[in-house]
Amino acid sequence: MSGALAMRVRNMRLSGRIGLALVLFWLVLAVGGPALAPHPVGAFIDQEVFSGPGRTFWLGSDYLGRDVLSRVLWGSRYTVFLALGAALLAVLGGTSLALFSAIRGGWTDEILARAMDTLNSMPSKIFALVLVAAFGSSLTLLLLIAAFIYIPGNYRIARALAINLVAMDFVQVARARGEGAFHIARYEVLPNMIHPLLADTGLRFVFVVLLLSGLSFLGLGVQPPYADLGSLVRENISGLPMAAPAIIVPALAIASLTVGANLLIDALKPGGKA
Amino acid sequence: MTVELAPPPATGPSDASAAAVEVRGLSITVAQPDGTRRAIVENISFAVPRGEVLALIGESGSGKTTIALALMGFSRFGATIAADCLRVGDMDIAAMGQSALRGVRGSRIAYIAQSAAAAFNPSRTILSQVIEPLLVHGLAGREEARARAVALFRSLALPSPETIGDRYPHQVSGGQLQRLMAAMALITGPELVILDEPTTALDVTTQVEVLRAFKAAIAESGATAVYVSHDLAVVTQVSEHIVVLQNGRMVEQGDSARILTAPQSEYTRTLLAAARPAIRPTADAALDKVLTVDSIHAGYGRIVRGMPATPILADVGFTVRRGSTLGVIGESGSGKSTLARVIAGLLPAASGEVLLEGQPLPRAMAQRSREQLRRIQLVFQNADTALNPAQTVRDIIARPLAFYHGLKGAAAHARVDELLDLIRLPRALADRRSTELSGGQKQRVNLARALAAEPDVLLCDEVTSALDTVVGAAILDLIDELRRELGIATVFISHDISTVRAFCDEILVLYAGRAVERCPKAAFDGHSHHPYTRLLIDSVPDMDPTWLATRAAAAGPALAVSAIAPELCRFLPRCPVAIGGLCDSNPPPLHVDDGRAILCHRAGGPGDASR
Amino acid sequence: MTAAPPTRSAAARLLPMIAGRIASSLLTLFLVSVVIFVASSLLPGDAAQELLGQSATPAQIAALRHEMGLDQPGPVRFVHWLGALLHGDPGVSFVANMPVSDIIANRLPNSLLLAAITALISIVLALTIGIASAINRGGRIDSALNIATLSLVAIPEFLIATLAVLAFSVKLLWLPSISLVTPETGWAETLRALALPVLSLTCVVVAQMARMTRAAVADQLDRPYVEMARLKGVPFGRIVLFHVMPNAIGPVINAMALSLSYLMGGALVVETIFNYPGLASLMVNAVTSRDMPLLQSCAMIFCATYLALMLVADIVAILANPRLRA
Amino acid sequence: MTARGILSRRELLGAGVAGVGLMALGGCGPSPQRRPAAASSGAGAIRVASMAASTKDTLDPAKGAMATDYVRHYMLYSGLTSIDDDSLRPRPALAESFDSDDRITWHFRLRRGVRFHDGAPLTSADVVHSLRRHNDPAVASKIAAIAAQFAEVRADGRYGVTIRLTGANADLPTLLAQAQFLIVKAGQDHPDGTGTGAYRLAQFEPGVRTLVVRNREYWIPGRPHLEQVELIAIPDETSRVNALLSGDVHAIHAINPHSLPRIEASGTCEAVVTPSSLYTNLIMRQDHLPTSSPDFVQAVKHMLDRPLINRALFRNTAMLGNDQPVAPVMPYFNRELPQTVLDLDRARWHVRRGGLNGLRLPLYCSPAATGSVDMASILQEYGSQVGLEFAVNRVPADGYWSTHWMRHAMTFGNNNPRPTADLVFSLFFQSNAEWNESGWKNERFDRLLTEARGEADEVRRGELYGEMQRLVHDRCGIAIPVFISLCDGYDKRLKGIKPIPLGGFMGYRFAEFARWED
Repeated sequence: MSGALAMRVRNMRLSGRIGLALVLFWLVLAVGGPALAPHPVGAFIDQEVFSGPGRTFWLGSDYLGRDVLSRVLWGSRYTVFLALGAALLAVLGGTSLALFSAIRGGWTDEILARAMDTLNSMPSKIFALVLVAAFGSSLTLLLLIAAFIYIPGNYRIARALAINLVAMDFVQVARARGEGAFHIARYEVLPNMIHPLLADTGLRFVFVVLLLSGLSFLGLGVQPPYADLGSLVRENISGLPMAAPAIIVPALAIASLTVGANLLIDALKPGGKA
Repeated sequence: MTVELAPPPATGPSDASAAAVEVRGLSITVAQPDGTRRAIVENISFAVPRGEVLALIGESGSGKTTIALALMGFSRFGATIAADCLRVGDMDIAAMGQSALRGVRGSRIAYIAQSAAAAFNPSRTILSQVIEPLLVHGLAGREEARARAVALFRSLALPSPETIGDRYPHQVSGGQLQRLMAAMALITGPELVILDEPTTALDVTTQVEVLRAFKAAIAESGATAVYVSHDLAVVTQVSEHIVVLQNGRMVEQGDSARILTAPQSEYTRTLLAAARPAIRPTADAALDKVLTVDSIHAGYGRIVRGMPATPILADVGFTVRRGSTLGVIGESGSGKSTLARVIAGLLPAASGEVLLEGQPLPRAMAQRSREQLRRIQLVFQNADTALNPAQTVRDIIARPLAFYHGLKGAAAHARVDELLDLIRLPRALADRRSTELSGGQKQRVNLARALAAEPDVLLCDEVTSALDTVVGAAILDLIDELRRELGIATVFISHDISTVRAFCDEILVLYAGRAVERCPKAAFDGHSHHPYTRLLIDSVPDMDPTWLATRAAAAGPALAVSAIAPELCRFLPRCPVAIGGLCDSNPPPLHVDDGRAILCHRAGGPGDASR
Repeated sequence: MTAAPPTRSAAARLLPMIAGRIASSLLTLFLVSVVIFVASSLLPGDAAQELLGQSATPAQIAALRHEMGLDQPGPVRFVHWLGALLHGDPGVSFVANMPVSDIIANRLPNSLLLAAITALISIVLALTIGIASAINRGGRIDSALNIATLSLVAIPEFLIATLAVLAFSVKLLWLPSISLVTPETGWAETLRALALPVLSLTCVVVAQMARMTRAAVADQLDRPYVEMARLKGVPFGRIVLFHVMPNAIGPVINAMALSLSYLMGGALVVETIFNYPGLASLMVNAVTSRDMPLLQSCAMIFCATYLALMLVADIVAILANPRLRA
Repeated sequence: MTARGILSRRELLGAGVAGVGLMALGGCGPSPQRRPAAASSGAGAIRVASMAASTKDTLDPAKGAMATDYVRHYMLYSGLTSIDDDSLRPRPALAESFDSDDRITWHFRLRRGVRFHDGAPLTSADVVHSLRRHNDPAVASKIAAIAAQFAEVRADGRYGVTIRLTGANADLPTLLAQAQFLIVKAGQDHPDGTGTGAYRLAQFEPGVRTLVVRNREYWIPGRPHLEQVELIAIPDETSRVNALLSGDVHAIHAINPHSLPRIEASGTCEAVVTPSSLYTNLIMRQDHLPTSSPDFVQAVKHMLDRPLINRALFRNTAMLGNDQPVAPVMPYFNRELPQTVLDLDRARWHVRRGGLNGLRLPLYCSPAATGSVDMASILQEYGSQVGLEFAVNRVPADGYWSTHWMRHAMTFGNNNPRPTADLVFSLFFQSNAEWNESGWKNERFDRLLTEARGEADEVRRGELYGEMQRLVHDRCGIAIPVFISLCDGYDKRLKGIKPIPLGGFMGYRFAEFARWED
């Protein structure tokens, strides 16, 4: 397995390898970053605000005089795990429903599609606002809410894929063999959707990162003193005119993380070229 | 295997420079991931005299299409064309730039693609596409172009030539579309026409008409032609010269007649042999009837009193004995595949019964027991789509083992290896994904999966149609051997009457969902047949250059019939020997004798029903 | 073109489809109203409390609740609201004490205008980028555009918007930093006022649309009919425009419709930053003030926009595909 | 309006060209002379951005709840009294004089010749209507609690009004200067903007804009100085500052102190910082454990790093608070009270003595209470050093007041500037007050409060209020780290602005005083 993985990496295009490197970098930071943080995440230690990079504060300080490096290290953990978790959950949920829908067909399909349309038609940020206001914003709830909001989008894509696949001969073969719906969904249909689903996961990942930053725009999101990367950008927005590292660094972090994830996923596509 | 040839062809034109097309030392290479270049076509040389037809023949992967496209200076996937000489008329194709080539394509050199259905743009009208070469090359105005197109449609014997161009590609039949594409190619009066397997996708009965139309149109236009095909018999009808290709190299070339009568290379001989399938001996059929299909009606939509809203099959019945093979033949749309689906239970019959060793099976698959499902296995037509691309060969074959026999782990592993041996695939392929296999290998895996269930009945739906002749012949041999060894009753569905005739113990002819004839192999030759069976037999080209010319144009229908009542003979609108006042008013009677059954008014009388 | 489009059969096929879709849309709208009602009844506090704020006494709250009818059970209120809506009356806003229809009539044109201009620009841009990438598949231009669009997707929109304001308003003084549009504002002034919001929103939606366009066009470019057209000597530009686009338009429009549906409700951040009186901020207002009738109407409008866009996408797909049309 | 639009567009184009030129030369930064002017003439038409607007925006002074409302109402209506400077003393306004012998029954004599915008003369009927309606539940007056002390309001002839209170209150004239008590026309249940104020209403779109034009018959001669004021709200602070810097608006309310350097650096705008009695306070409920423990309260009060809060959150614009609600800018501020300072050892000592070590406690904060989120972070940070673990729970602004505020052991409150010490004490600290935030009960305090309210002698009043401040400081479960100053930003061409500690924008009344000078 690991040998095959190594092979894949070796055969990957340059952009794919860059993507992999970026994703690995952020994953490692997400896991180990907080341990490396030179200062407590909530400590108000700089007399100045929005100071530039220096000896004590490698990446300067934020709008309250906190250490940007430490906050970014913590923020990457929240962003990576929340966004990754929510994206995976959304895809898991959406795809499961889509498979159920496509294999069952008929009324089940119709009703599910309607319900998903209903959810999909609501503006995501406002919907999130309502849900957060109604249920609260603990980490688990944020994760679930973000996942819930992106389930319909994934359902739409997964259902379209699954319906095409269900019509394929090899699914007919499995049906003719007498296989149950679960086997067909899990072993016949799902493996053939993996790549488009991965691409969709990458996209949902970006969406969740943006949703979190959008929520911070509304004053919701990860509980202080912690903040996800998007919230870091948001809370330091007044540092933008002076190009403070406090805003530039998290913005670059988000960009490199999402671009990396998508480059990697693009490179994992079979054929690789398209 | 490959025969080294002296560069100038022995036969063919004496003065190569007078040839309309001259190719010398053509090689086509593609870049490998490691930076080196691999030749997919190597050292090809031939010439075509003006106004004559040269055939490039070979199996898939032989490079025949690649060579043909190179004549237009076109290569797929960034391949590089190199040649000592690549000349069409006065044009040095190899030396031309992209914009010069564009000016030539579609005007002086035209191309007819294998699948007209794919090569026509589905969202534009046919006429707009047919006249496009004239417009883009500035050869005619819209009105004149339209007039030329209509004239061509007429000469290609297309129905309603004035208006057919206003339709969209999906609104005309495959044979018509193929002829429309010929019109698109010929409309600019090109010097060279390249035909790439133009009849392969068609039914035999249609193929004859299209071939005839092509031949006439090309002769009329005076163009030189290169005809790409895998089918020797078809090639024989249209070409003066043949180049035999294998793996990108020339194996043999010469006059058609010479190649057919005195092939020099082993490979050509193999091709010839595969094209004329040997009649296999009838199986020593056991007496027990394994599968009985009794008066099946089936179709789609809501079922009212045993009749579906859209009926496909009507009153079809037969029996198959252990170890014997029933061949089901008919053109596309005749209900062949539906029959297989009904037997497998994928499409529950509206009425009628399927009996397994005398025991009636529930119509719907969902009601059948796992054991019942195991005993009837369906092998799908297209192994490309019937094998899950995400699974390895071992996954695919092991699943029925686990599902029906509860075989897991080492036992399953060993059994998969056995099955691979049985279908003659190297065990090393077991861990490949199906997408990495060749067409023939895929079809073997497809077969192995069915065999893994250890079925009593094997339903083979067009299992060789998508394969090259030689590969298909090997698959047929395999099936034939297996059913003898394992005593499986086989239902073999095909559109190719020569295969069925060679291979099956009994033949069932389907026309528009009805069994019009049932006939044991022993009684096939020298007996009268249903007029439709006769048409099928006559449509298979012989390995005789004169066959197309000598075969009388299919007689038109004897009766002008607009719409027929469902109980009347369904072949009536096409039947050349229909009897007025009888066929168009009474349902056809079933005549049974000598183990044969024919659904026709004429069959009752003496002599051949079809003459 | 000489071909007479089979208009009658197209209409015959489209009309029942449209009718069916409108029927199922009504069902969806009803579901939306139920979801909104349930979700908002889960919210802490109610309109009376929010309106009176921090300094409210229980007696005042009770009085106001009674006045607003909030003292009735939820299902009763829902049925009343629904009944009135079926008679064409979306109710009276709790907090503004104005008919919801008046409030929405003030805001809806703004949202539609912003969405329309953004849609126009981003469609043109997305088609250009998508087609350019598709025909250069695997090339440098493709990679560059790919990374550019990905990066664009990844930047939070408030950052884009703020950057745009800093550059074009504060630094260069070219464009207004807030978009004040009133009915009296002239066209030129309106366009200037909308320039930055449109720019920001375009950045948000164009990337996704361009990527989808690229995928759809690339898929068509691999089809045999494209090779056939090249073998007919058709110039490449003509192939893309006349051969590929009619076939790619279905999936492209579908993807675009999905993206464009974002322009109504998703414009929240842009509306806030540019102080543009649109529907999204109105809806957030309705959420925070627990103004149920207003909230419901906003949700209905967003849902209806979404469904209408999907319907338009499907109709375009059918019209573009003669196989579905006939 | 139209003429102005064209003019400003032309100027803007000019500015654009200049911008290009500067960029091309490698320079940057706008040239101040080229900034878009709002004024079409010397008289001035300006656009002003406040902080929040919503469909709740109202023309009814009684319902006014936000700065935007106050600004709008002060432009349209006038009060019986007004507070015009930082002494916070009430001056006669529509009432040309007022008096009371017992501070229970008050007599007001109205100014004659004052006319509403529709030409109707102001009479006692208008005043009686305006004051009485606060006690009508249907009006949902924001200050119904204060108006509850009106035992009787009656007309005393055409130009006299008598108010009888339920108890003595020396502060009545000050109270009547509040925005909610502005005078509307008699008979109007839903006031429509017809007042006696300095500006007439031209356009009102809730949540979007208010447009007013100069009232040429304003009862104070020579005022106002501006031709037209357009009041909008830009909720997003960054956008608000950008709008000021780009010249799209000419005055903005409620700037984050962190934006002050940008405004000062602009050269074209200036900031006005108004010290006020606005505060965000930490509430420790006395009916919950462990917040009812005096040790807990003392520990927390000594854990507050007030200078840090002032520096980090407010860039040292705030004034340190001393856990009592009377700000240094207010009358009767007790200067004798020792300032509580950060003393972690003492906090630890209290924690240990109260047996509170290792305690974990949720701490609710919300953007609804300015700065509370960051204050909670700071508290959490110090808590970890003294053995208290605060779990910060940030909740949305909407629903905060009704569902969280005072409902948990530890929440944050936010108290707007009040004109009198009596008001803030009786609203938030009296034992039976509706919003007795910490739920403390102190009989002595309650007694002092009643006494001070009716006391006519200023010196004695000062002593009473001083003592009450000490009581709250020592005993109450309220921590007030700082008094937050209000920062506004103005175009430098806007003159005549000075701070009035009741609120930003000169106690929301800048429109009456501001002048435009190019």
